[in-house]
Formats: sequence, structure tokens, C-alpha cells
Amino acid sequence: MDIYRENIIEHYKNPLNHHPMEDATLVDEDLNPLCGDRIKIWVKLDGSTETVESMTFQGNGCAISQATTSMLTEVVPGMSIDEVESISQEDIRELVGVSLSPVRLKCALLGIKVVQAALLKYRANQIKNGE
Amino acid sequence: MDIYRENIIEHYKNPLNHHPMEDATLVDEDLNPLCGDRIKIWVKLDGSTETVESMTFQGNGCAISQATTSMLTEVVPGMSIDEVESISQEDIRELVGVSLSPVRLKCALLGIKVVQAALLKYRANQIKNGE
Amino acid sequence: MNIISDDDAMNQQILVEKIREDFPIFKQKVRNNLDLVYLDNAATTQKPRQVIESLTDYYTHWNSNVHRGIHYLSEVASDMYEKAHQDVGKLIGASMEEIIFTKNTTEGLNLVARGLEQKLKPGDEIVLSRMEHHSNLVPFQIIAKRTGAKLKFIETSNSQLLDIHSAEKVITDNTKLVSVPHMSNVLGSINPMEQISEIAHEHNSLFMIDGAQSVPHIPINVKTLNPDFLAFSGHKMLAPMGIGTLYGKASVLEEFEPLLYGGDMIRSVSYESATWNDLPWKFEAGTPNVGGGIAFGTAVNYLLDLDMHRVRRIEHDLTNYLIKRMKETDYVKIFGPEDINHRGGVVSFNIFNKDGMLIHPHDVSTLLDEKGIAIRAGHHCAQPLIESLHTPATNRISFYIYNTFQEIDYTLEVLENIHTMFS
Amino acid sequence: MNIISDDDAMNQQILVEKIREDFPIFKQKVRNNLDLVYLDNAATTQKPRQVIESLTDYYTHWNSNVHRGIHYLSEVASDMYEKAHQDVGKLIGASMEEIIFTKNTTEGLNLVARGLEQKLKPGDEIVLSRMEHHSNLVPFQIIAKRTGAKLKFIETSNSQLLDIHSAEKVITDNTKLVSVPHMSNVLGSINPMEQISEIAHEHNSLFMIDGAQSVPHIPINVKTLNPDFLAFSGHKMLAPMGIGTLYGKASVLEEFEPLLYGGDMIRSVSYESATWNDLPWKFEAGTPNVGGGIAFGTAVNYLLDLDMHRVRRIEHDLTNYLIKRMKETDYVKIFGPEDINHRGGVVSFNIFNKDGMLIHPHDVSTLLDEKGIAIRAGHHCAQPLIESLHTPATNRISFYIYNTFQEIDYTLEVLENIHTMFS
Ligand SMILES: Cc1ncc(COP(=O)(O)O)c(C=O)c1O
Ligand SMILES: Cc1ncc(COP(=O)(O)O)c(C=O)c1O
Repeated sequence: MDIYRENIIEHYKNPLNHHPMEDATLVDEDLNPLCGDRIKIWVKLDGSTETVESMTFQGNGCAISQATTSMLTEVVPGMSIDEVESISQEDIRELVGVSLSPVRLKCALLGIKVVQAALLKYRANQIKNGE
Repeated sequence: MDIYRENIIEHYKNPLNHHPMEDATLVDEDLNPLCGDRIKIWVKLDGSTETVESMTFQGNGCAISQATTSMLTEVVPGMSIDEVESISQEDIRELVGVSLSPVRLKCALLGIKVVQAALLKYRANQIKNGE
Repeated sequence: MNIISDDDAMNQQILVEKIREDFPIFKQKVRNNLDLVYLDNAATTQKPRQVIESLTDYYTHWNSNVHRGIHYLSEVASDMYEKAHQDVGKLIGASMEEIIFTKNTTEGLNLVARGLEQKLKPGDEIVLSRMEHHSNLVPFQIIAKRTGAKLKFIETSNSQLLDIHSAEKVITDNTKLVSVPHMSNVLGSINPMEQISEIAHEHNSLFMIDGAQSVPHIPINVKTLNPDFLAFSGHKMLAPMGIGTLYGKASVLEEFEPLLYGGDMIRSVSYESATWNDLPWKFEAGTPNVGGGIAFGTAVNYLLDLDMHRVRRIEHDLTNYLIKRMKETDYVKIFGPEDINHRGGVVSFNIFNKDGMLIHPHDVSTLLDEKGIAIRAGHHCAQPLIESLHTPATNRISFYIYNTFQEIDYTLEVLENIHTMFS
Repeated sequence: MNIISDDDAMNQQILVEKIREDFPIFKQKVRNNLDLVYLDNAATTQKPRQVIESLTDYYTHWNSNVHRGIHYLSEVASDMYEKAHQDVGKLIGASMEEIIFTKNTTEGLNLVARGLEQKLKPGDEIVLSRMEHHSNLVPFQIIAKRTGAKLKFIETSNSQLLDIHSAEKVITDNTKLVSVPHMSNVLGSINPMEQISEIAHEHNSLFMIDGAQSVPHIPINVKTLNPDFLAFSGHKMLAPMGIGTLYGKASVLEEFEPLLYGGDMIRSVSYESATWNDLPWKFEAGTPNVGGGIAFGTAVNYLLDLDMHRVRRIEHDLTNYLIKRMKETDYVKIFGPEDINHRGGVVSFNIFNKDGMLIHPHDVSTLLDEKGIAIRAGHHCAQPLIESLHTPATNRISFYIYNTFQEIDYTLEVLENIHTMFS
């Protein structure tokens, strides 16, 4: 059962940082309508350095989407906004570490999609506010 | 060139009874929309014996439709209305004497279709007029 | 596949083994040299060599456009294509002019929706059910919105069938069409069609059956069920993709507006207007799928040779066994009717880990797939129904005539492993 | 068929002989042991073994429903089906999301007509031509009647092409759609698409090309012709029946209403409403013709290997020869453009007996058929055009890549016999 390496099942059963965040800079949510997978994320930014301080999530759905997002909460903190925005499909594939069919890849990408969308809105707001 | 036995080509080139009829009892016309074949017929009835006295036609279209109708003008006179009404597809196939595909059979049937339709209307009128 | 005459004497397992030999796909291996266990038949069935050969034969020897050609190939192809309409008609007790070849069930359902649109006015009602496949829901949402007609829904009873009492309430004299699934592609429910047909007709409503999941699996006669329309797909009953049927009562079709215009559906045209061809050609615009239609005829003859009662029995026995075995575990939840006699060969289920946590169907199907087992997971194009089941998705096993008890045993074994792995 | 690299060095006749070997239908005899001379290619073309094998391969090894399945077969089938969209896109310079698989040209044209219907109001104008196939005429008659829009027609010039001056007159700021045939299936005219495209767009009208007779025969690029829509059929270009394409500009498709609803064209549904999937799937409702689509891809690759310029040249040379030889007789009347460079491989004609009496095309085609020669006779689904030619019907010879000069010689010989027989 290659693709469900213990790692994924472990993250699925005991997801990391799986709770809301009181003092989050950003909150966002999305779903994969084909699966019903749903992810909500909280991100705290350090505004001066434009760096992610911490990230939490909640959601439900398949092991792939939940475990990948759980892994992200470990990887993303410490990255700059630009670095997070440039996380690619390939990076996610590596993170998951197992081969994914096109349908399942969408599950794996859901978490990063929500984070990147939230950061994009943050940037757009900065520009609007003339910062 | 089996199906175009000389008979058909002869009837086509020199159709019999190929003219209007001044004192016709019935006049009717129809076309085969798929081919554009068009036949108009004139029939004189002997009302007392309910027998066809004579038949003429005009029209244009393929050799099969025109030749078959030409042949009919020889066959139908002398028949009772009931006899004409009971002429079948098989009878027409025999009259033409050559094998016909379904599409071409429609051409062969056009003439008899017009005659039978005219007779049917004649009968319907008789009933309406209480005869 | 030649069936020996004496029905009861013949061991069903031996019959299924004979049937399997007709399906070349089972001779190959999938993934890492695994046997294919194909349990996704409600999505599409596999094709016997007779059907594949029928396609090849047509394109190798008889390929031609139909109806209009005055040449040999066109005559032969036209005859074969008409004969296919007759064969499909025979399966459901209809005559050729009532059999419209569509590309799939969805086109048939849309054809009826669009034709009806021309007759609807505000206040008219269309009655569907809570079990709809999207294809029998969305076309009617659209025409209701455009015409001001109202959508109403027959509720599901506790026994997981369309509720007759609800039908009696929602179908009224304002109802212009009742359109419901004969068999649910999620719950497996075989719904009470005769009764709903009667209620609809008492109110002078048209009655349409979505037969996508029933025509392939159980004996059906339109004379008994008395629908005005019945839509189904070839690809769910051994035929190639791209071909399906909309049955319509001749008297209803005569008065109905076509969906598509052009080509052979026309009798006569000027620049200003046009008149239509005879049934069923009035509803088959453009060059039809002649090869697919002929192969559909071959598929239907395969099923008729086998006998639809036998098809039903094979699936019934498999379903019965699967459900019995699943009930012996404590981690499988089965959806749909309890009563096996109101159930087709479709079983939706979820599995849980030992803490009662749902193992997501997408994970289940991925893990089954790694063992060569093809099932479907998701909302099965019936999202509102799935939501009403309070689950994000289900796993679905669906059978056809070539499935075996061994395949069920093997699948259950892998499901047990998945359960353990997540526990 | 492997083409040797050096284009010009290769004798075209040898190439055609190589091509013929790919078509199994030419290996059989028709009627009384006659060779098949197939000259009805505008109706449908024959299929090379590569295409037939592609169908067989799919149904033998990869058959599955697409998009939703989380299992091996479904993944492979989905990939193959998407790849087929890309291949067809490559042929006309479009990307995958602009390639909608339909069942035929007729469906594509109807899709656009029905989508447009939602946007039309009285006083709006739709511009067609005097050369329409019924499939590009009747759908617009229907929507014009329903919406109060007006149909207008671009006239035919003396050189038997769509008249640019007429186009400039009839296309106005009220024009919402211009839809015309790239190549006439009766006259063989290759119409000036670039110019009409420009005129349409100057008036902010949508522009659709009926490409049923052009895409199979001449190099086409949507970037150059700039249509908003382009419809064509697989079966007229080596692919199986039941599959075709509607190309649409992505920006236009985004705003356009689908023709059919249900199945995979949906993103999300409640009992009340629904939202649509991404392009092109938004326009492919229900289970698509996966096998047909994949085989369409194979057909397109066959043509791309051959090169569309070479296809055009083969047909050009055959047409040139046929017309030259016909003009040497005194009993053949040819319809369509004089200028061979504005003509595709379609030749409509009538023959007369020595007294100048028309020999009806149905008789001609029956008599040719007795010698194994398949042509078409009638009004070719273009009745109003045929009436304007002042003839009840025409004979039509239409070529494809496997036709030969010998076949032309033989056909002309039989035509001569028919002429004599009727004289
Ligand atoms: C110019 C033209 N348009 C449209 C069509 C319709 O094509 P189909 O029958 O494949 O839908 C044809 C083919 O007959 C044609 O020649
Ligand atoms: C109940 C039901 N209706 C309609 C359909 C649609 O069938 P198709 O995709 O062949 O159009 C399906 C199949 O998915 C179905 O199960």
C-alpha cells in the first residue's frame, strides 16, 4: 500500500496544528467540489518581514488532502510570502512523497491552494490600501 | 444493366398516355420530397360500374417513377376501384420486373400512391354526400 | 456465448465463467500484473468481443452514410441501422419508430426537457424525485427557470424507495411531466414505476423513466410500465459509448419538438421553413452514429440471448452475497433498501476505522485500485442525494453479468486491510 | 502508413497506393464481385485500419468512464480522451479547452443556435448564405421564429462563391451571428472566409464556420481565419461516426449557454440550481463517446502525418482531371466554380441523353452502383440551393486521399454507357 505510507495515515489520524487560531492575520477556506474535501486555514504573518509565523487548519475530507495540509503547517512557517506563493505542484508531490493520479493530485493541492489564495488577497489589499 | 431493362427506358423516353385529360373524374398530384419526383394523374371513372375507364399522367423525375406510372396507365383501365385500391407493393415490383432497393422502390410506388389517394378521396366524398 | 437450453440445470457460476470468456479485457493484467476486478459497471460496462467485432465488421465492410445513398454500401448500412432500432425496440417491447438513437441517456433526458419547454407556462409543474442523477435534474432546473414552471420532488420513503404517498401529493393536475429514475445509481433502489406511471397519467401528465440503471439490468416492457418516454445508454449495457436510446410513444413523439435540426431529420426545406421526416428519424439530426447503433443492436441481442431474467438473477445473487458478507463486519455502513428484492446490483457503502472515523471513499478506492479493483467513489453525479445521506461521498460497487463471488471475497479482504491500516 | 521524408521526390500515385493499403474496405468486393469505387466521401469517408484498431484497442484494453474514476482504467481512459482533444486542437491551431466533442457537425451548429437563442431579441439579425446545408439553415430558422430575429442571406457570386459585396450589404450592426460554409457540399466552392470573418467582426457579430467539408480537406488555422466557432465531423475525415468537434474561442465559450445539461458538465448542484465545469467539459454532458473521441485523435494524427497540404494536393489533382475529362464530352453539365483553385474535391454534375433530356441522377447513381461505383445523387441536404440551380437533383462525386485516376477513368466510361443507353 505504497501511496498510503504510514506518514500520511499518521498525519490523517493525528493532524498537526489542527485548530483555529485566535490572532490570525489571514483566514480562508475552500473546497474541492468533486470530492467534498474542505479546508479552512489560519495564518499569522510577520508584517515587517513578510514572513509566515504560524499556520493552523481544520477540515474534513480524504487522507491525502488532510495529511498534506497537516504537513504544510510544518513547512510553511518561516517562509516569506513570495516563497509560499512559489510552491509548485512538484513541491507538493515531493512533500507527499507518493505517486498521485490526476484526480488525487487535486486533493493534495487543496491545502496550498487555500493558503496561496489567502496570501494573494492579502497582497491585493496591500496594493488597494496604497501600502 | 439489369434493372434498366429496355422496357423501362422505352417507357421513360416515350411514356404512354402522357397528357392531361379534359373530362377526367379525378385529378391528383403528389411528389416524393426526397427525389423531387412529381406525378400528376387524370382518371375517368364509370360511375355506374365503379370502374376505371382511362388514365393519363404527366410528371417529371427518374426513369423508374415515370416508367412505372406509364405502365400503370395501361394496367389500371378496366379495373374496379376496389381492385385498384388493392394493388400492393409486390404488384408494383412485378410490374417493374426488376429488383429495387428501398430508396428506388419509393420511386416506383409514387404513381400508384397518387392514384390510390385520388380514389380514396372520391370514396370519402361519396360517403359525405350520402351516396 | 451459446447458452444451453435448460435454464435451471445450468450452474450459474459456470455460465458466468462462459460469459467472462467473451470479454477480452479480463484477459489482460492491470498495474503490477494484477487481475482486473471491475466493479464500476453503473458507470460503464465492459464490452464483449461480439460487440467489438460488430464495430470492426461495420467499419471494415459496410461503412457508409445511411438513408439517402443509392449505392450498395449505403443500402446495407441503412438496413443494418434500421434493424438495430428494431432490436433495441424488442428489448423493451417497442416498435422501431419509437426508438430514437441518442448519444446517451443525458441527451434523451435533455431532448424531452427542451421539447417540453415549448409547451410550458408559469404555474405548470414538473415532478422529479430526491434520487435524481444530475442528468435528470439540471435540464429541468433550466427549463423551469426559463418558463416559470415549478419543480417538485417526490420524497424517499423509509424503505429507501420513491414514496407513493408523496407522489400522490406532489403530482397534481398542474403537473406536465413526471420524470424519475427506475433504479437509483446510488441507492440501488428499484422504484415502483407502475404506480407512479398510473398516478401521473391520472393527472394527464406525461411520464418519463430515467432507465439508465434499469434497462441494462432488469426485464422491462413499455407496454406494462406505460411511460411516455424512457431514456437509457448503450455503454451501460455492453454497447460502445456514444449511443443511447430515447423511447417515446409514437403519438407523443408526433407532437413533440425535436432537440436538433438538420440533415436527415428533414422532409422538405425552403430558405424560410422546413417540415420533418417520419419517426424516429425526425429526432435523429445529422449523420447518426451508424456503427455505434449497429453494435448497440449486437449488445442487445447478446442480452436477449442471455435473457434479462437471468441477468437479473446473476446480479441479485451477487448483491445478496455482498450485503450478507458486509453485514458480518462492524465497520461497513450500507446505503439503500434493506429488502433485496427492491434492489439492483448497486451497493453504496462507507467504511470506518476502529474508532468510528470515516475512511474517505477516495482513499478507499485508491487503495482498492492498487490491488486491481475498480470501484467508484464520490457523489456519483447525484450530489443533492449524497448530501441528504450526511456523508461527503460513498464507495459504490456495481455488478454486471461477468462478476463473480470470488471477486467479492477478494474485495472484502482488501477492504478489511484498509480498515486495519487506518485503525 | 509511413511517409518517406522527401515530399517532392515521392510520386503521388505511389503514395495513394500506399494509403489505399491502409483501408481494409478496398480489399473486399461489392455486389457481383466488383471492386469498390468509393466516390461518396463528402457524405462520409472510409476508415483506415489505424482508426479501426484504435477503437478495438480502446474497448479491448482501456474501456472505462472518464473524469471521475479513481481507478487505473479510468485514469488511462481520461488521459487518452484529453489527449484526443489536444490532437484535434493541433489540426486547427486550437488549445484543448476550445475543443468540444460533439456527435457531429449538426450538433455543433445546433449548440451555437440554441446558445444564441438566449441572447436574441426581435430586430436582431442572423446572416447565413444561399449555400447552406440544412444543418446550418434549419436550426436558425427555428430560433429566428422563436425570438423574432431575422434571417438574412449572403448571395452567391457569378463565380459561384459567397459574394463579398453581398456580405458587406447584409451584415450590419444588428447582426449577432454570421454562419456560413467554408466549403459547399454541393458546389465544391471554397468560400472567402478571411474576408467574411473580418466583415462580421467589424460589426461586432459572432462568426461561425461550418467546416464539415473544409476541415477534412484543406489546411485550416483558427488563428488566421479567426472564427468564434468552427464545427466539423469526425466521420468525414477518417474517424468513426458519432464524434465531431465544435471549436469555440475560450472567451466566447465562457459566456455561452450549454446545449445539454447533466453528468460531467456540472461542478456543483443543489435541488435548486447548478454551476458548470471548466472548458471544454462544460459543453460535454453525460458520458462522452470516449472510444470515438480517441479514434478521432488517431484519425487526425493520420492526416497530420500525411500533411493537410498533401491531402489538398491529392484531391486538387483528381478534381482537375475529372473536370477536364468531363468537359471533353458534350453531355455533362458541371456545377460550381470554374476556377479550380476555389474548388475542393466535390463535383456536382448532371448528364443528358443525346436529345438533351436530363438523365435523372437517381437513375445515374443506380446504374453506377451496378458497376460498383458509389456516388451520391439528390439534393445533398441543400434543397434550396439545388432548387436555385434549376435541376431536380445532381450527381455528386467527392474525393478523398485514397481515390485514383483509374477510378475516374472507369467512372467516366460507365457514364458514357449510361448516356448511350438513354439515347
Ligand atoms: C456543409 C455541411 N454542413 C453540415 C453537414 C452535416 O454534417 P453531419 O451530418 O456530420 O452532422 C454536412 C454533411 O453532410 C455538410 O456537408
Ligand atoms: C440514473 C442515471 N441517470 C442518468 C445517467 C446518465 O447517463 P449517461 O452518462 O450515459 O448520459 C446515469 C449514468 O451515469 C444514471 O446512473
